Amino acid sequence: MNFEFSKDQLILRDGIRRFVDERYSFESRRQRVKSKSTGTDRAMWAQIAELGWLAVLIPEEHGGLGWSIADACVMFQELGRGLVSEPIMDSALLAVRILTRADSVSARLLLPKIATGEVFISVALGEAGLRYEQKGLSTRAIPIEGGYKLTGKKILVAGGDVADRLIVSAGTDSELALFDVLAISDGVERRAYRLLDGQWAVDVTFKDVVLPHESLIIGSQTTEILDRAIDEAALGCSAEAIGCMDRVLEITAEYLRSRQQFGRALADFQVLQHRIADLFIETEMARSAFHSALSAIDSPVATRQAAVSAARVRIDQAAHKVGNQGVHLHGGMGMAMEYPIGHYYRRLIMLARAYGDTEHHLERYERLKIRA
Amino acid sequence: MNFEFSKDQLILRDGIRRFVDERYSFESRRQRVKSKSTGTDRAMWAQIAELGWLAVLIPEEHGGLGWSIADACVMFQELGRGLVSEPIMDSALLAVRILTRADSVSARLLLPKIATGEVFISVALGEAGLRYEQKGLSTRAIPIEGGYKLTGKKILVAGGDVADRLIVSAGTDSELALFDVLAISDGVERRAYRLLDGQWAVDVTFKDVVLPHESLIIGSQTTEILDRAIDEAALGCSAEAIGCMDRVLEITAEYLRSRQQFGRALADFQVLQHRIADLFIETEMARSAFHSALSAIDSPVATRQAAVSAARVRIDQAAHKVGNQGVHLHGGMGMAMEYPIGHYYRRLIMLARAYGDTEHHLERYERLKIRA
Amino acid sequence: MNLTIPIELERFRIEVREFVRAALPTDIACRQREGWPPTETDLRRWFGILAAQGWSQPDWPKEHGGTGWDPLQSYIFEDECAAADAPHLSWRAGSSLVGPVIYTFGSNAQKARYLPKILTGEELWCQGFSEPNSGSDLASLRTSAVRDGDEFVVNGQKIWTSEAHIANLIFALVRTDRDAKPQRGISCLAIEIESPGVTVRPISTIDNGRHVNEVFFNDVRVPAGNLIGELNKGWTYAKFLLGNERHSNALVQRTKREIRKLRDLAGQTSFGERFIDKPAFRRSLAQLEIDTNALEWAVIRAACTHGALGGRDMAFASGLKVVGSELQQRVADLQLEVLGPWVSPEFLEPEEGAWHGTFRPAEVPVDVPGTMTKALFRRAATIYGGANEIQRGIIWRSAFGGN
Amino acid sequence: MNLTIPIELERFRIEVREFVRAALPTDIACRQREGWPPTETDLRRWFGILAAQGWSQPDWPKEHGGTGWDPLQSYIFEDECAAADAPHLSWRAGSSLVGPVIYTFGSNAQKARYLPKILTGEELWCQGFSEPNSGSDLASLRTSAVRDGDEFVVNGQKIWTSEAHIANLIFALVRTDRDAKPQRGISCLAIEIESPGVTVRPISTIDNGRHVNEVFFNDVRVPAGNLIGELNKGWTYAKFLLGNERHSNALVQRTKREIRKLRDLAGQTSFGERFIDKPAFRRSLAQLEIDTNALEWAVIRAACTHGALGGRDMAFASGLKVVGSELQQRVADLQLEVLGPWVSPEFLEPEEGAWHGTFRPAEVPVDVPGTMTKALFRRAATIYGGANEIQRGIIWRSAFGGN
Repeated sequence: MNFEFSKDQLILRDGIRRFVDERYSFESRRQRVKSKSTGTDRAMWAQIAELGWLAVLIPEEHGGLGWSIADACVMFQELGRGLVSEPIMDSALLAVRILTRADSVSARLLLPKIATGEVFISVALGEAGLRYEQKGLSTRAIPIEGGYKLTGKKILVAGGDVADRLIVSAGTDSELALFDVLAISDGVERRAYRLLDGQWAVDVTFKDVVLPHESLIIGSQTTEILDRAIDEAALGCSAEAIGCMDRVLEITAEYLRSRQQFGRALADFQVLQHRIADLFIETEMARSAFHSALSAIDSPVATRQAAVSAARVRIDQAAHKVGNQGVHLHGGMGMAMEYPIGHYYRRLIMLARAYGDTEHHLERYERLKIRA
Repeated sequence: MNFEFSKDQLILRDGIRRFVDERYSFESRRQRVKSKSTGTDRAMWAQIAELGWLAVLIPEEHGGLGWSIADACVMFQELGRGLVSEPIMDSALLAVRILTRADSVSARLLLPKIATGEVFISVALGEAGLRYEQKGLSTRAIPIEGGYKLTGKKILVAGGDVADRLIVSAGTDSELALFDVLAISDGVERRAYRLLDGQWAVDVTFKDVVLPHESLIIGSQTTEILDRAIDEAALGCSAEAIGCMDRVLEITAEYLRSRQQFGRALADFQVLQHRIADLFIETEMARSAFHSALSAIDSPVATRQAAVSAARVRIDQAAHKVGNQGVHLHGGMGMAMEYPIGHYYRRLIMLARAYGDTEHHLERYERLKIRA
Repeated sequence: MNLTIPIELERFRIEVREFVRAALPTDIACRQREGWPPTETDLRRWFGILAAQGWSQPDWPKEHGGTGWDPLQSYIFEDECAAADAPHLSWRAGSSLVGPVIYTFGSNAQKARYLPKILTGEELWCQGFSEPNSGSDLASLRTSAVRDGDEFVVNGQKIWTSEAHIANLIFALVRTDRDAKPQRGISCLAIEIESPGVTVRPISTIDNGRHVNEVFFNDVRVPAGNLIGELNKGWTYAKFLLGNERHSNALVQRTKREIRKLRDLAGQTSFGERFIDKPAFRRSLAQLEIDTNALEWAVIRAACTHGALGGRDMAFASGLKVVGSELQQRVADLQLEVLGPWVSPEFLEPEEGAWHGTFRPAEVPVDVPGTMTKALFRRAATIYGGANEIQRGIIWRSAFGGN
Repeated sequence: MNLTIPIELERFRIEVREFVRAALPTDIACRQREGWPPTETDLRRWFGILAAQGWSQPDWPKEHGGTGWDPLQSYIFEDECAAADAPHLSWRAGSSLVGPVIYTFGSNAQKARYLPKILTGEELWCQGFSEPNSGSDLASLRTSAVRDGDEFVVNGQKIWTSEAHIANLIFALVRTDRDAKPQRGISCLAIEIESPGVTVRPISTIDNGRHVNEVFFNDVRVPAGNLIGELNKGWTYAKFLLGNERHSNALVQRTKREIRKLRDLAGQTSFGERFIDKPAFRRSLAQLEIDTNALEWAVIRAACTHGALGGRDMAFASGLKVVGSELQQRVADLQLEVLGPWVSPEFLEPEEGAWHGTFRPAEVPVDVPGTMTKALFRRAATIYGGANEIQRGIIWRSAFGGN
């Protein structure tokens, strides 16, 4: 067993770090976040595509790099560290894993275009009144002559404001299915808003949207395929959270060293030293939980689910603690959006709940491991 | 409202403190605990009776002082502080509250003798396989010509090794009932052992013990009466735990001030100062929880039960934390029985579970307040 | 020891309850219930209503225009205000804490000048304490006031000044003697925010709220008569004020109200699952109620025994601050747990009487935006009013005589 | 990064499992399963069995008679021993940690004299480090060794010496230069416990166990050849030894075993309620398993990357000690929760092969006495091997370069 990054992974990581330094600094981020009227930045997206991040998980035969989930997680960890708030997870991981396993050939043909950024794809799974499972969807796709008629509402679709296409989950007669929907179609209405971390999302209404047959991406065993892709995305979020936490620790320790109170540096106070030590422990235990899940990501379903849920619980709890204490240890500065810490805090709030929150994963773990 | 001790309460408290200083010092306690072969000390019991502690809750018409539960709790708090490990709670509170509410005249006639120490009475409720409720008792009292025939086993009867009489819970045909049983009778067998806090207890076997009619203390509404008495005893244990915690804080702070490490007193280390501050907070919150329950002890049953359970949860959690941290902050000394801290630790373990542990009280609180 | 609540107090509670419920405007209560801070207008309206009733300063003695209530009555008043979703008074009104300093240490002229307008709400005050490099270490402050004839000339900067943007006056700690020991060279000045040379700049906070500000003083000329109390005694007055604050910022009445809201949220079906149906949630809720109940009785004890616990008084007050702030955060965290995916959007405080529509998702349940925003702001609870680490230090020093 | 477990390692695990299960005497396993520490006889028996197999020192290199396993193999070996209820080796055998000091810093004569008997178990060692006034502050130790001809004369006292009552030798830190800086005047001596002038006095602990002792040295004459390594270099050797200890005392394999026991207890009906039927318990158990799993992967990472994390290595090892000790206590606390009223009796360790009958209640379920006793002893986990506060200080200093 080997816990160190491979050479390729190190190159990927260093490239991201350079990009962040040059084009995604905290100052530029603040400017972007301050301008309330803009949405997801397609120009930025083109740069991201150019750097190859969107191609990481796409199989080589579809124009991608065909790397592993572990590789992708190296990327997400670094994106977390750099606080890159772009809807990369949904596009480059979730959508890609769905499309790679698609029944329809036309769906798989989208992959090369995603890799180049030519097609921007978002994933629309959430609904008001649902939490983290695709049970009891109110969005329906009714078979009609020549295809389907799609009706329903989706919420919190990251990057949906500029997406060309949406992958939409809907109930058909019998089963869950996933459809490929053009974002600009008759009957599709989007309403954009900003998220806590500066990303943009939309609520989408589908009103009798007519879809051709080939828009059906996956129509059987959808739950299994989707569950797996979501577990992979959940793990990606863990990696991102770990990257965030690493950075929170650095900037918080640095803050404590630089700030004077009562005639000496805050870092000289033993309680604050030990608090940092506790956060270090949290972060390292989170990283180990992540390793545990990563080693099981290709295991049979029950093993995979238990491992991912165990990791998410541990990591999400760490994310809460590190985020909260990061703010607290910055004192008043922790509350001000002028400092990076508040931005990390907000990002960690979202990451700790992405694709399932602590309660969701604790319940799943219990169901699989304690009741069993 | 008034949170200060009354003059009478202060006299009671100071009397106990004097007694502890003179006749119940830590050194004498250690000697007593070391001699493994002796049991409950009747001579000590006679002194306790003489001091009036057994009479506190006995109504004046039965030769007692007729004081309130609040008064009794002042006593128990001080006994906790002084680490007086004698079965006073069962005799002076639980037995007294049961007998005071007895149907039978002969039972009530025992009260003056309890006050003087002439009769030593223990309470036998527990059974193997039961936790803290009197449901599903295997001890049975079958009506026979002239009385009852008692069969069954009781465990963990505090002071039962020297008791003259036992109050025994048993199922009759229809209901729960309480009986007054002579400890030395045909068919009664006791087996003594020591408890963690140095007290003694017995397991008792009743084998076809023949009881006269008048041995029935309470035969109807027993559950209500017993539940109330147990709640009062649970509250008494809380007071005792608070007394223990107050003292643990004092001796631990004193230890930190006296012990040198790395060239300065342990008390100079900020993390240890703050740990003590946290334990101070725990103890004060426990005291407030106690006040809350005390104010509701005579309320209607559901209110009383919820208040007592809320208090017990808060106090028991504090007792765990203060006990554990008290040991930890003493370092190696915390593990050695040569120091008082280990003795307080053991006592707190027992008090935090007496008449119901945290889980029991959380469940009861939930049932009454969250489901409702 | 007598822990039964006297019947007069129960009657008092009912009197307060009836008044508050009748007098509190519905729109103000609605906004509060959804989790939004009151607007300036709302705050002034509610303050005015209470002032008309003579209840605008529940902690002040009668002779200075307060209610003359005892601490337990004040406690009950705030409990009923919280239960009725009235805005939290002392939250925005630094005034409540400044008043006692003025009537205890100020001149008669100052009392006459300032107190009536605090009571009517015509003038709001903010507290100018913290500075960029003196957070919890207040004594290191550097804003200076130099005597020049009948005036002080003030230069420097305050930070984290709550509500400076709506206040009329700032109660500023300023350094008036550079050569004395840090604590000995500090004085208190009342400075009108409108004075030339005062600039108020908002600080954008993680909840997008408008709570705190930077306040800059650039050659601000303040009449010498605005010196509160004696020259160079400001440290004493600040400690007096902060001691009162520590007592009141457990905010347990507000936490009780938030627990009711949590129960409401947990009973709703709009979040995909009723959290009240989950055993783990019920357990967390039970524990939260139990802990809050203990804190409530501790606050009541503090109210009834103030001064009677001797050296432990201050330790006890610090303990209330620590537990109170932690419980505020716990209830907020549990509320967020119920909201689930809806924690993600960035919500903006609605304008005067209206929803801010632009950024709000169409489908979001009505309770969410305010709840989420308030929860973000709750992170400040363990920081302000003396960070919890400062409080633990106070506990050690004052209850265990350590160094 | 490659986190799949290689097939050879799986094979190795099965080999170990089969050997341990076949070779471990049932009575030793029984006693361990009930929660009692092994008796001296049992310990020596089991040690002998492993020695015959060549497995008595899994962490030592082959050249010194160890197994030559890599750290991951050692990890798996201990995992299988724990699962099979074999006694914990390094727990009683200070020897495992003393050995590396001897083969790294000792003379050839010392290696020849001491190592073989450690390997066979013929000689057990204890560690004489702590003294009455130097717990975590080891460098302040005062036991002195004065050179007198070919001997050292040792005077002083050690405390908290685990297993001194069964050990043959004590590996003692002694002060050999009073004038040097505290760390520079310390040396290591191997002292035979039977030497005239050595007195071992047991310390009675809160679990009634026989774990730790005071060891007194009164003009004890020790041959100069018993000096391990160089004079006044003892501090270096002690740090080397403690560094190894910190790595191994997370005891996560034992915690995994205790979790299985907890599940067993929770499934029993003899405690009045099956705790596994309670949602709150299931939640606690899930959380405990999740946290233990994270620790296990951290321990594996430490085994695989030892030395590769640079300055963070030491911080990481300290983190393992903190989490490991806290989990040991958490699993013990949950076990006690299941026992309910049965926590109250005072249990005594059974004699060689038998129950101690006198004080045991008749009705107590068989698992209770050992479980309870072990849980009491677990309170020491956050104290020994460097209290957790010491570990947090190490983390800060070594990972954040603070002072």
